[in-house]
Amino acid sequence: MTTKPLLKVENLKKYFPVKKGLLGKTVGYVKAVDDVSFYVNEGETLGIVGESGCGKSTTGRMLMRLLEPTEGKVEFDGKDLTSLTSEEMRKTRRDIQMVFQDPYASLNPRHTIEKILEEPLVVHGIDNSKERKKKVREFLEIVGLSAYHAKRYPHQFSGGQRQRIGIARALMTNPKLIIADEPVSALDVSIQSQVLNLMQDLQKDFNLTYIFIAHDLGVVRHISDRVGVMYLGKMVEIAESEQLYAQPLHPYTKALLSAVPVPDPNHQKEQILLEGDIPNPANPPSGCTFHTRCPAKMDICMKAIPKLFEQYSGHSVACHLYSELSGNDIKQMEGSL
Amino acid sequence: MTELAPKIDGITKEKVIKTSGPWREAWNGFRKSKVAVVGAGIVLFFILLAIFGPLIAKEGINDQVLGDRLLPPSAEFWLGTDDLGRDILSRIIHGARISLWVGFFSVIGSVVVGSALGIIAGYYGRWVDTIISRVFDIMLAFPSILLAIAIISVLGPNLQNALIAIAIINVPNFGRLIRSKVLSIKEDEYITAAKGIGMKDARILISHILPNSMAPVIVQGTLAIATAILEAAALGFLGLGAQAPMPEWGKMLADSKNYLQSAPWTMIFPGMAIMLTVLGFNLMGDGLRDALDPRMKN
Amino acid sequence: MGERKTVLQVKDLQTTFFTDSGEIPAVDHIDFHVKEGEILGIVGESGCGKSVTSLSIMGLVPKPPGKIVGGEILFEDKDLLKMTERQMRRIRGNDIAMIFQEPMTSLNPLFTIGNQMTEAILIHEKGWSKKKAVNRAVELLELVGLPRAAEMMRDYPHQLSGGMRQRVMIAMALVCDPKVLIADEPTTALDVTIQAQILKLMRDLNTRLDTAVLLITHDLGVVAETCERVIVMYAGQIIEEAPVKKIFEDPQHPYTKGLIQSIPDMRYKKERLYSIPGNVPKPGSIKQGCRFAARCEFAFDRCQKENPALYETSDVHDTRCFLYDKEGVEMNDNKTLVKS
Amino acid sequence: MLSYIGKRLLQLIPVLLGMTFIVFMIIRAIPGNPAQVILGQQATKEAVAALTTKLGLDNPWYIQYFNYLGDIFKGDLGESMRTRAPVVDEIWSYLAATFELALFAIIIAIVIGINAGIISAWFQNSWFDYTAMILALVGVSMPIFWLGLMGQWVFSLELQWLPTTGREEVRDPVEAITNLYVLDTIIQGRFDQLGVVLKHLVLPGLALATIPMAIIARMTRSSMLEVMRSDYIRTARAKGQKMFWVVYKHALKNAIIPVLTIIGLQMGMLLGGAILTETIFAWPGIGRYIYEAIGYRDYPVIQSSILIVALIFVLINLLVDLMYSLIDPRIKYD
Amino acid sequence: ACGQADSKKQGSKGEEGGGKTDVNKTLVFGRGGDSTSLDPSRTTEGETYKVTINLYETLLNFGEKDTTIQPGLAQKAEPSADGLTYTFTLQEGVKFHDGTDFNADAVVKNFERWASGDAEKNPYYSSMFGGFNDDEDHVIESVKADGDNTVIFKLKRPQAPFLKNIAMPMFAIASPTAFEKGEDQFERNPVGTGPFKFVEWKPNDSITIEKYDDYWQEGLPKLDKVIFRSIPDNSTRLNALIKGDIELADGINPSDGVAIEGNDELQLIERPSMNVGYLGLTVTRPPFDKKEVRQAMNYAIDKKSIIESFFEGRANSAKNPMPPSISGYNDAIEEYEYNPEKAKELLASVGLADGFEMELWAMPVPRPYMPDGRKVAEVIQKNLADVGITAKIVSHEWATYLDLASKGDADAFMLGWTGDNGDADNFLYVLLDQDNIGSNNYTFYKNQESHDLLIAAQSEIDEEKRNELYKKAQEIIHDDAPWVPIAHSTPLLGASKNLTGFVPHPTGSDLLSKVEFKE
Ligand SMILES: Nc1ncnc2c1ncn2[C@@H]1O[C@H](COP(=O)(O)OP(=O)(O)OP(=O)(O)O)[C@@H](O)[C@H]1O
Ligand SMILES: Nc1ncnc2c1ncn2[C@@H]1O[C@H](COP(=O)(O)OP(=O)(O)OP(=O)(O)O)[C@@H](O)[C@H]1O
Ligand SMILES: [Mg+2]
Ligand SMILES: [Mg+2]
Repeated sequence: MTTKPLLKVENLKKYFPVKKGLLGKTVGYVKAVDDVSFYVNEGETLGIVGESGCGKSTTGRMLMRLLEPTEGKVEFDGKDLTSLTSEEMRKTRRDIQMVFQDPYASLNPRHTIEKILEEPLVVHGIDNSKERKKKVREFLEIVGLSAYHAKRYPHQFSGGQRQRIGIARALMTNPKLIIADEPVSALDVSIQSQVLNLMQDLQKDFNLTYIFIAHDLGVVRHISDRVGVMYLGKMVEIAESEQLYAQPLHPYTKALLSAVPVPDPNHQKEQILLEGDIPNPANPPSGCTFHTRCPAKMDICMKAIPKLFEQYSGHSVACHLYSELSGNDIKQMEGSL
Repeated sequence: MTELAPKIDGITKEKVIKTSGPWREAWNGFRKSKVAVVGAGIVLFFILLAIFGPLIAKEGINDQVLGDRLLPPSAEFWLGTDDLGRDILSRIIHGARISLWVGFFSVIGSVVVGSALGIIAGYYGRWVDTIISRVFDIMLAFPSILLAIAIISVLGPNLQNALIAIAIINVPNFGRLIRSKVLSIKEDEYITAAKGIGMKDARILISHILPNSMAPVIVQGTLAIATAILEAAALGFLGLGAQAPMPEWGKMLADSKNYLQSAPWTMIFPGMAIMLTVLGFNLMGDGLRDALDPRMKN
Repeated sequence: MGERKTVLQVKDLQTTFFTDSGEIPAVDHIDFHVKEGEILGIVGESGCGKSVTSLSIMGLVPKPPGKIVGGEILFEDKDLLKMTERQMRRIRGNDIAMIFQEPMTSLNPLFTIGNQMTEAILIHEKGWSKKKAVNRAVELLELVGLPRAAEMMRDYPHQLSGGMRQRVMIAMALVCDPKVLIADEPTTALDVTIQAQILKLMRDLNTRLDTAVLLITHDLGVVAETCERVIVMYAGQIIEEAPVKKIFEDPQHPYTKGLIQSIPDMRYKKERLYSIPGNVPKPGSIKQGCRFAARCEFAFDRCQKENPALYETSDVHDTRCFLYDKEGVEMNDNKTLVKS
Repeated sequence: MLSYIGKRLLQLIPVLLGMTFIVFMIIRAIPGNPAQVILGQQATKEAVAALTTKLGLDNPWYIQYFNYLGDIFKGDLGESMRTRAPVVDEIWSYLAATFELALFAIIIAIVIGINAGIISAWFQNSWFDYTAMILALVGVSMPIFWLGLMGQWVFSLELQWLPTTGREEVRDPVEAITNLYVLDTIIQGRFDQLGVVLKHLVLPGLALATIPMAIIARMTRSSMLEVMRSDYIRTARAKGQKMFWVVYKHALKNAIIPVLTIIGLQMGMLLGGAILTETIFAWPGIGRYIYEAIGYRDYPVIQSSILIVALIFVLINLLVDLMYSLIDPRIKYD
Repeated sequence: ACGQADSKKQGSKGEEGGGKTDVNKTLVFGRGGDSTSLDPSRTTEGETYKVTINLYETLLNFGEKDTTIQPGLAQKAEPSADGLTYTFTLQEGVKFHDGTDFNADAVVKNFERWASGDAEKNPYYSSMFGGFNDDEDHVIESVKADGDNTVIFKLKRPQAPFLKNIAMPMFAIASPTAFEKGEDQFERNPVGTGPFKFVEWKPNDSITIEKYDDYWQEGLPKLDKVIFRSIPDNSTRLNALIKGDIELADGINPSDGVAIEGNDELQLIERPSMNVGYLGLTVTRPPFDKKEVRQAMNYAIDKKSIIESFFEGRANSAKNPMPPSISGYNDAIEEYEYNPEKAKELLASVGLADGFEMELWAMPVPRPYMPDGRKVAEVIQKNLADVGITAKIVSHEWATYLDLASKGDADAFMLGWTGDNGDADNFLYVLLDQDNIGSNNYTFYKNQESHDLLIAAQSEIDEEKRNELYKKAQEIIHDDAPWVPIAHSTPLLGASKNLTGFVPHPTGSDLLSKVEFKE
């Protein structure tokens, strides 16, 4: 595995205007993504977790400029994507592909699988018709379907099969980066594991880089090399996955991990129950957005927005508990949480 | 790489289902609905009547035998004769052609124009949308029959102009329908997916948005044919549609309303013909809606 | 645990949907029981008939196309299936209450929380004054841990978050101290941190009120943390039943085994996940043999031809698999088996 | 809320302006000189020429248009070229007549249509459902002028139950106060007359009600079916609520919104489009008034009345939109 | 089956009155349209006069059933020998409905009002009297009062139909106090001297008038109240009559005549004909520029079956442009008979043996002279086809129809005319003289000879000589055949059986003062 960053995101923001009144004046913003920075190395998988509405999908879409970022920079393979013209961006999409959460909604119900899979090739002018058809069949086999499936329509497949088609479509143009937005959330457990295995196999075979968005912490852990945790539009913690799960720093991460039900009746855990609900992103709390639910809230949390900074090598966190403290202090504090 | 497939699962073993597209499914659904089949049957009957009827019907539907005026239904004249001594049955048969013609073509006109405007408005949005939508609003705020009357007054009363007027007044209905459909499809994930693979707008429009917005248009179109036939009849009744001696049903009603007392059959049968045809299209439209509307499926 | 009374017993229940594309036996000869104060979990993948089972108990199967074609549902020894709609109404919400998967859509958006709560109370408490009902409603909302309950009575559902709505649903279900509470995937639509809150609430209520809970879920983690006993369903049938520890320590049915193994565990990293091949079948799509045979790595000839019965492998453990058919004869089913 | 209404009213301005322009252009494109029409067949050339000048019809169209617009902004709807009566004076009685009829029709349509729709949805696939829906389909398939004539034939002539035409017993006329005769007779306590007025409303009212009734019934049914499948209905039933209340309380309130839209549109339609019914039943309404004005090329009447009808149409639809927010707390206009 | 006689509002009255002893004193008269105005001088439209003739009176009246001149508000009118001065002696003791006196002064004020008007205000005045005050062609030089009861008219030149004009209902004398209050309010609050006075007008619905108690003619009117109802559709109006909702209906379809005759409760009333329905041939449009073609059209059309079918026989076949009831009618003229062979011959003689194609314009609206234009057009179309002419039926909306036809856009068009004052001039000159091309001469027919005759007739006061001139003109017109005269119809009315004293007037404006209901 190389360590060269394939994708670098700096201070990415997306504010959706909230319009009101007589002339549709903008009276505020939903800060769906607020100042997020991270990078993805070539060949690795970056997992992004967080509860619903925290801005995971918005981040994913901005990377491909399916949504225009309000601010920030996305550097892919040395190119600044945010400065490309829309035509140049369109061409670049050959190298970045996406897999969606709802495999059914993301397939045009009136097109055959063949047409759906062929489309990326046609759009980018790759191969002639005959070769394209051949390639479609080849990729169907690769994702575990059969060539004879080519003539069928999406509704004739099961959820897992549809997701395979979605994955095959993303692979068609031989991309470098695949952004998978909750690709297994809609699937049953037994099917979920099939798709996860497939994705891992493909990563090896095609030397793919993944950004894997999910809310299931188990899944993320399983597939990711590094994991970022988002809360209300912000990245609150990011680290190597082993590190993050073994030693979470941010109180939110800790609570999140403790909330996940473990399929083992003998497993004993101390549960940190968070109180209350996720605040409305249109009206986020001041300072640290987590302070309303944080069990370790301090005065400063209500005033200052904590910066994401590297606590250990490769382990960054945005929390006032850590900014001025050393690694040892943290160990001590753990008990109090 | 090739050995991946067997490694994953045994899906390949599964039996081959007969390929069937969404249209075919819709057709199957349609066939299953009794109502729709009855409707389609009625429509088909009138279509056949329009095509072959004139071959069967008595010749010379315009031949006046003033001696045979206003005869009640009899063995010779099954549905009686009108005030010019013409066989009502034959005229109704010939009239099917006119009503269907007006119905089909006015709707095709509205669909083509309405869809074009609706798609442009829905896809490009902004000021184009504002202008087109406002024009639709204006047209919809008119009492439509009055608008049709005004248009015919400008163009002159005849069948063709009635057809044009009906087509015009129905444009905003289709325009709005398509616009809203486009707006919702635009947000569908497969459109995002298409953008994600780098597809151009024009292609997205043609290959994704257009076909997917057609189902409601077909349903609405079928129902609009029904309405158009009624509108044509109303215009014919006002003397603003088909002209003599065309056996247009609405005109036949207008011609015979003076005889409601003395010869009710002149009024009853053309009215029934209109009702049946329109009913046929309505039934069929209903059936199509059920067959094409995904919400009706599980 | 001591001897507890069985409050609800389902015997040989069959619920079938008669659709245009054929009959779907969504619930296919199901037997189980729930005891007083117990939390019974039903797990299974999507479409296996969990919801239909619960709706059958409530008498709310949408008909047409659905119909309960056979079996008995005994509540305190009375067969619910023989009751009139009128009698059934008295049971619903009173003795057996239910909460649903989607807290977002399960409350009527056009009525206030207060209105819906008091309605639920007044349906069963005929003589009560409006005021008394309101007080009771506030009390219940407080019971499920909702702050500022009195004000919330005036709120509409859309003004509440998902977690709060689910609490309201639970409060509404508790209106008449039901003997059985059916919770159909009550947390699936919620975030993990909220799910943890709700599950804790359910456990607390169960201990405090001694209500039997039928918890339906597809998340084995939830089962492990919440239930005492588990039923695993597959394609309309129960394929395994055991106390929760047994299921995780000693899963017997190949499907249950596979399922447990295919879950990525948060505690450690598995190199590669186990995966059950193939797809979840729709009920009714497999006419012959074991429903799981096509995906089963242990399947043998007999599995293709006969549908196994539920074999009792221990006092508390049943499995629908020929691997546990020790004598080669079926034990629970009355049908005679064809020799293999 | 108020600002929403303000916004909607502001949005009306371009629509109504566009409307005036379109009406203006269309009617001027209709061949035929109003002066000639007004003076009639017997008039001399000179008289026609003089009248043309008098009416300002020899000005360029844009001057005429701006004059017209100017008048409208001054609140002057002009006067009829034919009767010389100011349109404002005349139009009220026509509007009231039509409004009364339309309201009567829509009330029948709502009461019968909604209930038929509800019962059909409740007992889906029952014989009631089938009968009601077939009837509804037949209802929308009938030319209403035909239905009206048939109704007149059967109920007035053959059975002698109902009067043939008009709004009142002319021998004992209603003293018009509001011009809504039902209201007027009640105000005056003339309940004998009220009965007569209602009798006059029945036939044209039913003829007009048929189509909206059918449409409302169908809409209610499909909307109800959708609502009945929803989770909160299941919740209501799970509480042990009686089916009647589940349907009429929980389901109806949710199902009514799309039906309201339809009612608004139909009401608008009835206000302007009932020309044939008004003619057949000699109802002195606005549809016939405009239709006749088109015949006479009575420009000011056509322009102003269509403008007013359109205004009412959009206002009704605004009202419907506002009613949504009364019914549905999730809809907030601000 | 009709209402109870009770003119005062009290108690309840359904439409099925008990009416044992009371005789109905209220007449409901159903008609096709509403009046445009209740000031007869401001309009040219018949529906207005139907009402105003009962509200106002003219100086002279037409006869009960014809257009002979009878005394009215003037006991007599004496012309001078040169026909330039007329002296009118007025009735005494007449009062307007507002209580003011009718006298010479009032007459003068009325004429002043009209003469100082303009084409918009008083359209008919200028057509009948040649213009307004300042116009050169204005016939009336002055109108002066001579004492209370005498009015003297001075003319610029003799006008033969002068007295007939004076008798037209549009020149009815109104109360000066009323119209001086303002023209616009007067139109809706008419005040005359007539047998009835105005009560209420509900636009497009009904106009109610009631008995004027101080009416100067003893014993009249007999009814207490008359209500004119507009019921636009002919068949519904008949329905209303049959149902008893109205007691008198005009505009009865000829086809319904039999039904009324067969109904025990109803009577059918025929209005004497003073009209002509015709097919005009635009002489400027080939091939109708050829006399032979026009004559051939006359031979080709089977008037008899048209009349039988669409007038139900209630019309006379027309051979002249004016009805026989009008003096000056030339009965000697020999009608073109129905003779398709002859028509073909004539066509062949001008090289049209194979026929030709033409547009046949059909009237879109029913008129008294042509109850169903489109139907008649269909028959004509068929007749023409029999002689090889292919006619396409064209219809326009009425206003457009008149407009386009007057511009000469039609090959052949159906039209008709109802006389205003029963004078030959009102037919021949108005409809077929070159002076009226562009207005009522829609055929663009032009013949110097007939023009000279018609102009001469206008100022000829001697009735005999005048009639001679008109008879000659009719001969010329017959030969030139710019029209196919079709019929002089007798418009039909229906009434309940017990209605008496109703005498339909050929002009279409019926005085109702003698109408009453028998027990
Ligand atoms: N087009 C939009 N306009 C306004 N707000 C939006 C829009 N799209 C997303 N948002 C808001 O931005 C926030 C982040 O949304 P996003 O879809 O990125 O969340 P997510 O983390 O993907 O959630 P989920 O797990 O539910 O998919 C949400 O509060 C959402 O309401
Ligand atoms: N209204 C219906 N019409 C037809 N078939 C139905 C209907 N409702 C349920 N079914 C069928 O019954 C089967 C069982 O459905 P059920 O809702 O009980 O599944 P479930 O186990 O609750 O799944 P999920 O986890 O998705 O909620 C499904 O396969 C479905 O095909
Ligand atoms: Mg998302
Ligand atoms: Mg379920």
